[in-house]
Amino acid sequence: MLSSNTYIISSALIRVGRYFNKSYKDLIRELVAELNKDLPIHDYIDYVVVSNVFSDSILEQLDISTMIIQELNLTPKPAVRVEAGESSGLMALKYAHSLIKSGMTSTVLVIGVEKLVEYPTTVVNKYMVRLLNSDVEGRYDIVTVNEAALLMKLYMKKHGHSREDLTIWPIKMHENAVNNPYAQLRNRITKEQVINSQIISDPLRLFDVHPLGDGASAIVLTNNKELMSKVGTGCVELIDVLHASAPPLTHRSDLLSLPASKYLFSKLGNYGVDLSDCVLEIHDSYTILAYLIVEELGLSDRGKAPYVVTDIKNINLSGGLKARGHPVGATGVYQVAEVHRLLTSGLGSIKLNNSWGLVHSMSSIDNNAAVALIRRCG
Amino acid sequence: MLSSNTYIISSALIRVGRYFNKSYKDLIRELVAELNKDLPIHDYIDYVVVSNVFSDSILEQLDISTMIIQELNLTPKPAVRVEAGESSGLMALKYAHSLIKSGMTSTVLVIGVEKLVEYPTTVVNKYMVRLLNSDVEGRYDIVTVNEAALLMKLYMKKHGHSREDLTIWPIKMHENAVNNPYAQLRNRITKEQVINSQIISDPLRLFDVHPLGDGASAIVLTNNKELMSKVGTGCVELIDVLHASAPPLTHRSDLLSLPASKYLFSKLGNYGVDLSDCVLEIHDSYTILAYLIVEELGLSDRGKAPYVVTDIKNINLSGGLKARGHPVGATGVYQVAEVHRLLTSGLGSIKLNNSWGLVHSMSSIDNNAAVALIRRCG
Amino acid sequence: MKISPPRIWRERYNYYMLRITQCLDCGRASYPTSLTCPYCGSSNIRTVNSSGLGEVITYTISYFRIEGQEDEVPKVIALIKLREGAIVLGEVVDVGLSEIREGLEVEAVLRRLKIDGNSGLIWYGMKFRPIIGAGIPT
Amino acid sequence: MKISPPRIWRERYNYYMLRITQCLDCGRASYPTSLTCPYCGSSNIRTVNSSGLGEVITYTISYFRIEGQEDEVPKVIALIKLREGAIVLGEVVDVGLSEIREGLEVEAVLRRLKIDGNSGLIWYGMKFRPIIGAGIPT
Ligand SMILES: [Zn+2]
Ligand SMILES: [Zn+2]
Repeated sequence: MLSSNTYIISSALIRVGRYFNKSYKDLIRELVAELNKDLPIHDYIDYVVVSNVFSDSILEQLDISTMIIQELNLTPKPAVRVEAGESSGLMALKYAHSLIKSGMTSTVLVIGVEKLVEYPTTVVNKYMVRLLNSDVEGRYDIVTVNEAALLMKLYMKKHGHSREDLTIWPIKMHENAVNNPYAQLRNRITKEQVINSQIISDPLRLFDVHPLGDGASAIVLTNNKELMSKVGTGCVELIDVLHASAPPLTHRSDLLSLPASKYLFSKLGNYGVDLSDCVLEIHDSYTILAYLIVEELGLSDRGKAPYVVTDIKNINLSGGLKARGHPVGATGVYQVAEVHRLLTSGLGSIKLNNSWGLVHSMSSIDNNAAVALIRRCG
Repeated sequence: MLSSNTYIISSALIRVGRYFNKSYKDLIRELVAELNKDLPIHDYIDYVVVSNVFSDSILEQLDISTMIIQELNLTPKPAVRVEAGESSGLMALKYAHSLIKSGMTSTVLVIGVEKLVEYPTTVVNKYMVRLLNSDVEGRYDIVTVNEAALLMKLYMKKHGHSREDLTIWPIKMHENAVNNPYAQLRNRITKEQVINSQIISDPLRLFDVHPLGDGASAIVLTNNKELMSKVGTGCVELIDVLHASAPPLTHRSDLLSLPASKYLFSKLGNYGVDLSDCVLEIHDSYTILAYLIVEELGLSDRGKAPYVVTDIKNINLSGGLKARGHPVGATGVYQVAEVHRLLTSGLGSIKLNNSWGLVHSMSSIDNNAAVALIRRCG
Repeated sequence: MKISPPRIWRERYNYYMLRITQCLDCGRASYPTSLTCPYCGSSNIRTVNSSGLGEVITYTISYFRIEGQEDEVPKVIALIKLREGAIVLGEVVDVGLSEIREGLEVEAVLRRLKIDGNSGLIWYGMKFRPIIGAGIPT
Repeated sequence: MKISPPRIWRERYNYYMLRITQCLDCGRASYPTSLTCPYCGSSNIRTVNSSGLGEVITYTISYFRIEGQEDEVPKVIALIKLREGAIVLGEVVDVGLSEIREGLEVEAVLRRLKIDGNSGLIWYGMKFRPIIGAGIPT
């Protein structure tokens, strides 16, 4: 009784945070304990796809997907790791989707896991450089935060925004995160706090930047409808996961465009997605990127995003990367798990009646981007 | 005019070697120049799947698949990296297969690439430790070569083999590699050379160990039959890619078994594979593993593999990991490209009429294993 | 910094003692600790400290050189069966290359594993040494 | 060892000079060098050394701290448009934090990038400094 559709039937999340006393294995054990409450995953999972970015450099662990299988006593089940920078989570979702849609397998567990606070921030920062081109940015230790700062300056100048105008996004994200039990930063902040916070890369300040945190999140995908009655808290349908790349920043004719994201958003019409009937989760790693994404989505005219953000009620209810946090390889899986919860049993106390979910990821300044399209079940 | 089958229609290989004067981008540019001779890949590739293990630690590069897309001017095409230790190459193949079989895409370029000799051997060795469990082996800097040595001793004792008895495999591999233009070590060796070579981990010696080398290899998979007339040197069909995991070495009831590989080999009957009508490429990273794999395949009784190796004519015609070399993340893609060549236009001067190709990979001592099943077209 | 301080701290029991899992269902012991028995899958288990006593199943003398650890070779790496039944991989120290042998009785001992540069953390952990009276001249 | 000797050697032209690609079809210049023009895809290109002269499009003063490079902050990172038309990312040195501005004319200069520990390789590469007479008091 296999469906030709793929469903997300279950999700598990650890609150993003600084878990000095827990290993990546500990975080995953907690996820699995939550999933096992319904039915032991051993009984129904065929394949495990792991999204993780820094296992090699931070955990000194390669083939981490097999280590996870061994830790969970799931042998001989197969597992694989997928990495595409900050879009890794959605790429793992895409791999799982293709395994099911191809008929190769029926039920896949996608785990996103990242341990960052194994080292002090300056050490983790060293590894963050590697998300950019080692022959260009890497050579000078330029990081995404620097490029975001350059774009922020260009944006402010081109559209006449003050630094203060751009505080609306982080304030909104912290407000949203108050209601998300899995968010790293669950405190409200003020305009003054944002503009007086530590300068990271002028004009970009601490409150414009995602926090560093560990995280682990899991979702179960299946085409087995019978499994739904036994596992999970309600289903959503995974319609598709789209993925694209863009030229490097310095080769873009418009430095304030996000070519890969824009390309993907141009495909949404084919799916009949109505953005106003969507739960949206976008990759707001840095404040300026949120505005640019909102504009690429067509939710605002160019340069006007800071004026419309308050009125967009269905965006980053999780708190986004800014306040939920950004455990790099796990983030995409968090976003999808949150949308699953928002459209079914609720994310904490938040629950929505929207028909669609749209999750957006990108790596660095849109070197690559991904979009997952999710639909409420019939 | 899309087929429901998946075909490997084209392949490209760089001779495995020590390319101090070439970057990973240079190696890939050479592959693409070869592929472009038929038709620019830009015109027909939908997706790029990259297999690579050490990009983070050795190249200081994450999201390497996007960097490759940017280098090749293939934007906005999507790309992703897959990593499952030493089985990464076949896992990239599996992803490509599922993308096509699911109908998500039609033509996928799989690139396996690994740059190892960017650093002296002792530095690379440090990163090799990470292929094993960082909480077990990693803690003591135990590497796969040590575990292979332990198994070699157990095997010699249990089955009464002398050290000399076990030289037959590396001698055969070097003999085979003479005819493979892409092999790293293309010299014949003698029994005396093997048993007098440098001790790496007693009783395992230098000639029992794969060499360190850089490598890059590519294959094109498609379900578009029309493309075959325009690209490549003949097609083979990719039937399936199987994947499994095993418990850690210390938890195995029989230390000389390879549980993941054994599990996969037990599935071959379902596909009607006739091993005697196969081109076989197995993961002989260390001499002892070749014998154990031959036994798990049922080509020899337990403990007798050293006696039958000479008579097996269809195994590792490439020279295997021992002599073709083992550019870790690229190896599986080499194996598949070699089988493609062997069954179509020929690998150098070697060409076979066998109906099947079977490619086997594993990571460390069978922590995970993968098998690709390939069939001659029509 | 190459050694993670939180990791060393949080794994202190696993590093400074040989903690094993004993299955109350199938009776088998395993290392390292886990939440379920790797043999039968049971979660009816307990975590105990091993006696640290065991016997060499087989061993290898390793000359594999790793940056920063070049002085450590040759080193003896062994598969060891603990008295509790668990099989572990470990390094045998305080033993001559001609003295190591299958069946050698060993005991766990705390030794230095790695140093993080000139001023960084020192990482300690369990290695094995011959039990006095295990047939090695002292 | 954290800096790859073969890499530094093989990339010496790219590190010690600003090598750019000029497209003979669409006329645009790009950095770093590539086999085809990133704008029009043409392989009708040539690789030339940039004059190293350019102008700051925009800049940021970075306080982002990286292990081993803590002394480097604050540093000025800029998008620079070279005279040949290519846009590059780079660090501007020999400039006060109050002197850096959009439109500042700069020239490429060889500077130290990184050092590999106390005894390792030193990695040099191109940075930018204000051209004398570019409106900064000397
Ligand atoms: Zn048990
Ligand atoms: Zn051009």
